[in-house]
Amino acid sequence: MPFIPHTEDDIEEMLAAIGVDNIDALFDEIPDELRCGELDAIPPGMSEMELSRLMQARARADGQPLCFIGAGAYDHHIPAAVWELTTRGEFYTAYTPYQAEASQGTLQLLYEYQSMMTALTGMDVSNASLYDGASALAEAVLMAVRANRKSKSKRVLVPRNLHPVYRKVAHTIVRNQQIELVEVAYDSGSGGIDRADLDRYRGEDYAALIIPQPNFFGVLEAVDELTDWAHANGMLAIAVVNPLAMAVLKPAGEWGEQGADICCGEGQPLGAPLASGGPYFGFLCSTQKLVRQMPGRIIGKTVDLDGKPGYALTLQAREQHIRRSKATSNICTNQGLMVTAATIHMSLMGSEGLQRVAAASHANSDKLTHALTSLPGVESLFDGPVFHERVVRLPIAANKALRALAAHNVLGGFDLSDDYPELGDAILVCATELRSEDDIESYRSKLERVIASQVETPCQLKPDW
Amino acid sequence: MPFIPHTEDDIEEMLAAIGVDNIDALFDEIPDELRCGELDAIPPGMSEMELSRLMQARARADGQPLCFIGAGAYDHHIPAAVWELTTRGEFYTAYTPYQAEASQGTLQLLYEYQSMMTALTGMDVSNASLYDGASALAEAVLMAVRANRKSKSKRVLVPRNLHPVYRKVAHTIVRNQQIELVEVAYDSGSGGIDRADLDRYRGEDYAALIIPQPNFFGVLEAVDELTDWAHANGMLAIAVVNPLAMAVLKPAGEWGEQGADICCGEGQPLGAPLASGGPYFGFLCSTQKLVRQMPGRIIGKTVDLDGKPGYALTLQAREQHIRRSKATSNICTNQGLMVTAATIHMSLMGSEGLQRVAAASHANSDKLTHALTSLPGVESLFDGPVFHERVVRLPIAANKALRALAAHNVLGGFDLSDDYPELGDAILVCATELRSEDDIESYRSKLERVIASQVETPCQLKPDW
Amino acid sequence: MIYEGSRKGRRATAQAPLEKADLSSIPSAMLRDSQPGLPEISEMQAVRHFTRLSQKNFSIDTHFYPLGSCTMKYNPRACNTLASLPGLLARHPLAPETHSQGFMGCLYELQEILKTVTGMYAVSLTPAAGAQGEFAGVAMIRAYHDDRGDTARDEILVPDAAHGTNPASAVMCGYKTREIPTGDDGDIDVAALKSALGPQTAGIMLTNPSTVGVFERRIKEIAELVHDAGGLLYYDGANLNAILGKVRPGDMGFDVIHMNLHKTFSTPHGGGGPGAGPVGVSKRLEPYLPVPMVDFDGSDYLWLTEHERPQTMGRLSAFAGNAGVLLRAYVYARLLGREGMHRVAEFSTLNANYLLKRLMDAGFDAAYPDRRASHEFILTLKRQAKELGVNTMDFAKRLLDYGVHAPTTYFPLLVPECLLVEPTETEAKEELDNFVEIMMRINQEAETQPELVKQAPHTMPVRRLDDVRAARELDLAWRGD
Amino acid sequence: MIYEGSRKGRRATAQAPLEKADLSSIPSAMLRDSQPGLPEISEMQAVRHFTRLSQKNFSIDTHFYPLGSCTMKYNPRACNTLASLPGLLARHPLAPETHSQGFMGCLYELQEILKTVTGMYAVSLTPAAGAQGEFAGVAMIRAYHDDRGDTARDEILVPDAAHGTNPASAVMCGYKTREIPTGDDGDIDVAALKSALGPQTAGIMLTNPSTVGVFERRIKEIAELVHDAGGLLYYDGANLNAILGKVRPGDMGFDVIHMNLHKTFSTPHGGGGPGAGPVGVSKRLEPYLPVPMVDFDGSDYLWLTEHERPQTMGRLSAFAGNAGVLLRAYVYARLLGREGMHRVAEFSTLNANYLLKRLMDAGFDAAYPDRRASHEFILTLKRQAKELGVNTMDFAKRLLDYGVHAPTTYFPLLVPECLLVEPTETEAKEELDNFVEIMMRINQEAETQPELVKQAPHTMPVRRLDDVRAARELDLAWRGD
Ligand SMILES: Cc1ncc(COP(=O)(O)O)c(C=O)c1O
Ligand SMILES: Cc1ncc(COP(=O)(O)O)c(C=O)c1O
Repeated sequence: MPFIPHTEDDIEEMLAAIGVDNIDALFDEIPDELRCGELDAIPPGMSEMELSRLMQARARADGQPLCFIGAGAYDHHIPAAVWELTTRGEFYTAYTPYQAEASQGTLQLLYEYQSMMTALTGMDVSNASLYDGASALAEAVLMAVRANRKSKSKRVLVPRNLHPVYRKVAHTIVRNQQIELVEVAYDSGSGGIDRADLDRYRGEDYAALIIPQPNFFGVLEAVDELTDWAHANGMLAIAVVNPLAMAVLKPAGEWGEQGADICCGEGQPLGAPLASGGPYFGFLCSTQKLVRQMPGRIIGKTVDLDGKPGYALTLQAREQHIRRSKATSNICTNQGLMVTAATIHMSLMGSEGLQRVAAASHANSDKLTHALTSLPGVESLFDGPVFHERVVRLPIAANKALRALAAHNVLGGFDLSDDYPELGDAILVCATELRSEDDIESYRSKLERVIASQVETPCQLKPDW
Repeated sequence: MPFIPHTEDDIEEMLAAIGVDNIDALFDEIPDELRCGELDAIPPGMSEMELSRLMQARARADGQPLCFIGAGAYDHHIPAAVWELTTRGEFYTAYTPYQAEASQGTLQLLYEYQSMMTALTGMDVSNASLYDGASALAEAVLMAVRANRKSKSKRVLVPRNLHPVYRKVAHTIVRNQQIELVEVAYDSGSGGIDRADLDRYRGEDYAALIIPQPNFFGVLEAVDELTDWAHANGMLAIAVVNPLAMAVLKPAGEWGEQGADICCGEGQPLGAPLASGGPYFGFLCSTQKLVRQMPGRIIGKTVDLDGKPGYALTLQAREQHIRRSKATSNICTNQGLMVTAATIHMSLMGSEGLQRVAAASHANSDKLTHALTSLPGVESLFDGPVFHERVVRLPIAANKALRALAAHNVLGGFDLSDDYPELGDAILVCATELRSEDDIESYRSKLERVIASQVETPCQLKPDW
Repeated sequence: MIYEGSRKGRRATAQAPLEKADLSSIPSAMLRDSQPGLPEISEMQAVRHFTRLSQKNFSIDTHFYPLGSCTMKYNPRACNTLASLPGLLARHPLAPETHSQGFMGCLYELQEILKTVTGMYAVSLTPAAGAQGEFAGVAMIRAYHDDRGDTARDEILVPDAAHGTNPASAVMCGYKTREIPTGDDGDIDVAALKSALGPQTAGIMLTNPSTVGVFERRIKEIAELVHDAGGLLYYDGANLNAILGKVRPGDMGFDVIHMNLHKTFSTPHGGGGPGAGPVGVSKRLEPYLPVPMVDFDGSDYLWLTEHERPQTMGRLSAFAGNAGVLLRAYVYARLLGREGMHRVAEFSTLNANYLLKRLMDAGFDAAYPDRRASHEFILTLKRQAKELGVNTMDFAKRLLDYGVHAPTTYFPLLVPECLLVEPTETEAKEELDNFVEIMMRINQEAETQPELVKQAPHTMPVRRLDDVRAARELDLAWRGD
Repeated sequence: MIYEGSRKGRRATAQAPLEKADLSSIPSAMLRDSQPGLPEISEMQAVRHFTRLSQKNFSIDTHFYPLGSCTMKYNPRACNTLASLPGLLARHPLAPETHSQGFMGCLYELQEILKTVTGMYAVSLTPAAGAQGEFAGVAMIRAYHDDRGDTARDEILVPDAAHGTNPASAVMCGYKTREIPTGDDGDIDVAALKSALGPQTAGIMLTNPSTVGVFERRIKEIAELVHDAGGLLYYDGANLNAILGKVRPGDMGFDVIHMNLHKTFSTPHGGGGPGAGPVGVSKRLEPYLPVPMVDFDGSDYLWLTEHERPQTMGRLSAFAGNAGVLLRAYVYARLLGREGMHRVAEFSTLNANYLLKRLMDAGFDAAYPDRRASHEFILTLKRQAKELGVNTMDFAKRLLDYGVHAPTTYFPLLVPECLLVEPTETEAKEELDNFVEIMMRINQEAETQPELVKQAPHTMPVRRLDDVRAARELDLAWRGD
């Protein structure tokens, strides 16, 4: 019996102690007609050995294509130490630190995480994680609506150049509370938020403006002006940032005159493997003023009976297990282990290391853009400055091009034509620090062939292959 | 500077404290003419990220062929827990437990290892490991020569069906002490030790007889009679066993009337990955009587000042750090981490589990033999009972056949023709519990093709491919 | 504190590119003008720091951890290893289906397994934890009513014993909540339920076995009452461990359920997560399941998204939820197989009932002494609190000194001075016997030297912490010494 | 004890085949008639047991570990990870060269790197640890003399400060050993050496810097003397960390050298091993190197065995030595690169000299106060032992209470009450300063409350252990309660 330690003797003694004849008798309060039979549709148990074989085959089946997709999940180097430490049983198999004295390891680590995230984003306070970047944005919206004392509005301005799935998730999560996400257009030249469109909402009652940095196109927003604009119009400024970008870009806490009020995003670039999209973690930081509106766990430093420093869950009165229907959020289990990894990752990277990773990723994406746009008909779309990701337009159908590249084991980017049909055959490409010059050249040359074989005018074919 | 924590400030303060101007001054006792220049032949440092890429490429280059080679290293399932626990920093980065009070983890584990190995082999005592199976045999020979009070001989009988490399290693290690290894023939019918040849040494002065179980051909020896024969002739009996085989076979401590005196072997089947041949570990067990002649570390249970049980290195007077030139061996660093893995492995397997692994490997090798000998011209060579490995003879040149199979990503076995030219085109094959029916069929069908394409008489070709 | 080892200029050099690439294509006004303020330490310092920190935790791998409602059972190491195969870790979430068949096959089979064990019609794996599953479930209830134009239903019923996430999730879906009392026997007060039901009722959220550790015997009747009132039934799957293979929420009449894979399917709790909270639904709610889901057309696995499922309640995360957690659950489910599922419920129930019996024999008071325990049970220490002045928190802290993680304390709130004890099926009898002995010893200490217990713990890295100060003098991030 | 959790019939079921295959093809007389007597425990019990056990160890990852002569420096985690890539772990040692080019390339490059840093002509990687390297080296010296018919040489010289493995290895090669005294300045007594040399001299085994932590300044002269006498020079590479990139054994005149990759190249010590002890030789010893070795013909890597190298001293293990350790060393060497090699010696020497200076300033006695420390140094506590009755062992045990692993004690034997302290280059200045403070505190304790120190340790899982009883009432294996 896998994972069950009971011997025959144990079972007998235990049943005797309870005073029943067999284990089934322990289920005698369940009405007979409800009892289920065998679970025939479930295959019989396997040994770890058999399952290793199966999972290896599954992993092999998916190959390991060369990846130039970013679009919210980025392939960065993760120091070997990160996951060797993170999966230590004491981290891996503990739970939420309800018993603080027996959980100082997790608690101190979370406090250190909060310290690092606030240092990185320039914000005052951080919670101990939310599910992922998209749901963190939804929580940020709810928080802003609760927190904005100046506004009674349940409307929030969301730029169209924010990650399309983030917009969908936020909508899914906030809509039942009658919160409305109102779309702001982007400038077709720069790719940044369209200031003219934004100005349509000047003076109106909105709870918040969401400001992505970079936005989904990789384009950098004029965050200072946008933040000031929000504040000038009685709105809170919600920053949605790539935390790796924060290593080199102006931190959200320093945007404009007063800084962003809330800063959230996807923590994945800080030590989480791509891993099919999760587990990652959402982070959420804010100004000190808003801390009591924060969702999720928060760890505070305090002292013990002897005055010795220690760490504990704090401000629990915000949370569902105390406040129930009046809680700031329903979140309970969060993404603790990913935060553990991120904390170790940031410690190993340090300020300088994280900046180098950001810079290398940025430089590689620049190289990639140059390589791709050297091909006839491939053009870079926006002229605003970018961070480590960029939109390029192809001279052939984007979906066909990507499919053809995938057949050559290159994942060429994210197809924008579904979400942004107005951009034509545009794709979003990214090359992190892990992509070498050879990788980039491999992509370029394969795309060259793909284009050549799909473009109708044969004169564009290069002769040498 | 990888792995060096010194800041510029640190360096300055430290130099000032020492009273020198620069680090180089610390090397001023080294004669100038000896100082070396740049190490230009060594490539510049790489980041972990770059090196990951390099090592992945190296690993990929070797492929992952389907392996039917045993010959002293066996591909068994290793529970995931084994190496996750073994590589915990506290095990991985500690050293020999010289400070017992700060090393009770390692010490208790080694005591548990000794307990398990003696239980498995039926011997009284075990040391805490030697380098590998072959060098353990050499140490066993040295030990036997020292320990055999009845004999002044420096000669030891070694059967030719013992692993050829074990014989070479033992020879290399013992020869300078004028110890002679005298070869005993094997029976060409059964594959076991040739009793008639052995009887040539009856009544002569030899220090020991080495008895492999199973022998290199996988054939099981008549260990009871051989042990008794050794004792009757004033020799010690040195068992060389596969520890996995001990889970199902009669343990060395029970061989014959008195049991083997020394039992050694390769610990690899107990949780060490194939990993190109190492690190593995040698084990060495003996009767209580011989314990003071043992080489290597031994852990004893004792009590502390409060009478609480604890563990410590013991009988250190045998060892080089105390006894120096009079030590039982020069071994210092042993294979501690592999023993850690083996101890966890045996704990997870338990008696029943280890027996199942042995039985499954044996049954698979039987299936493999049947599959292969179903091919025309392929025959099983010896008629003695075997454990999980077997010699088969091919109708074509063994080295060519194996090369052709390897080209199809099957490692078909160990070519015996170098070491045992008298056997013709014989190979030693093994299928552990990890090889599936499909794997075996894959081997069979590939061998079928290889044979067909190399055998000259076309009539042996099967028509259906 | 990690920052205490930080020194300007120190680095784990091997971990970043050896040179700093050019950033000049970004306008300098957009760049930060200070370093980001992460700790500057060597690789060894980091390893040593976090290794030592880890040793300051209780965990399943080191301690008995009978934390009620949380199902702290053994997390097979293979689940981690096999979900972490290099190919699986490297897969980008937006990789095309052609490069995802292995991964999607695991998800699809997991969906099927979960359907079978819960008796639900369809399953979506995407919620990231139980509470997100609850949100998704209640949102589906809402979508269902809305689609029928039945928009006056604005209330979700929750038992007073319910977990805090239940009312909080209902509120996130725009509902009001109303509490239903628990009867003295631990079952829901059906009379109260009846009087609470009405045209305003959108649904009810239940766990069964409930958070008081007993099986709700009148569940069929309750289901009928709620359905008759036009409401739907939500099943909080936190306690699924108790009934795996014995009785199925679908058969009890539930319309929607979430599972906590980090509980029942033994994915690690990770010091607070990640979890996974798949939702299963009856046929009428099937169109509303959150996307993405995985389908199988007989030869290939396919993603189902908004395109194929226009009525979906939507998406809950940027990609497909906590994929790595789902893979771990899949491995676990395959290791157990169909027989293993039954055994989970059998032995977790055996352990709970045995432990309860032994504790009652030892003089402790069960909250529901006449009921069978499910996989967990409640003790009430109100006698000890009253007579000896030693309360549940004191017992909990003293348990730590004896090397046992405390059971859940003060939840559910309706039982005074309660300890919710869930031993799980993976603990051996000796461990349970040891727990009984420790509890007896603490009880004795409470009688003879109450201060010892009230001052506990004494052997942890810190003594009892000042929670009030933590909340009053907020120190939430290191700001230099 | 693991057996205490053992119960008949308990199992970690997932870990073995689900059924027991037939063994009837083996005659029953050859089968065992009892179970092998391994512990019968659940998977969780095993995980919990060994996790807890691990926590009872000091290690580099948890503690400062200045164990002299052992080079306990940081073991980069990447070395383990990259040497454990699935493809590398799965490779059978007898896989053909066609399926081994990746692996063999690593070994070949490691050979080249080691040649460069040692200045030797050729390197074989196969010895499993330092002592096996010593054996191989001395056996090559013997083979050399034998091949020249110079068979009267039956003596190996070793300094009195030499590590125990040196004389033990010489004896394993059939030599007698003769000790050479160390002078008061820490260098070898060259006069004594001269008078010991003669036609019976096969060679001398030295470390440089020596085990007393100083650089042997007259090494060139010594080399000439030994060579002139017809002997060869063996270099014990245990202290190579001190001179990496600064001075090379080959340039000093050594004929043969072993390296301890688990020291200088930072492969883990693993609680006692495995190590790796490659040997390097001058040109005249090249034919005798142990096999297998790796060669490169410009396009492929090839194994060199007895066939290609008929004069080889032979094989030392069944396959190619501790391959996985070699891979770790290779990764480490590539991470460091050529600049990193220099820095190892520089910073390990800086740390040692700084620590020595600070300890001397604090009043401790250096064994060789007038010498530069190499990467390690010796304190002698004979004053404390005489005046306070608190000896080196007491200091060592008390250090454990302060969270520092003790330095090497009572080695080398010639310095009374000695502590051999090797901080290594990976420790930060703070850690060294902390050590000084602790040593001062212990010294103070020794003066004011000597019993506290003599009874130490007080905070470990056990107090001081009864070694005499351990040796007298031998209990070497569990035999049931
Ligand atoms: C009864 C009950 N319901 C719901 C939840 C919430 O689940 P999660 O923590 O996964 O969000 C929990 C978790 O503790 C629980 O015990
Ligand atoms: C000076 C010296 N020589 C030789 C050795 C032996 O090396 P190993 O333990 O690797 O066999 C050691 C190891 O402790 C040593 O310190």
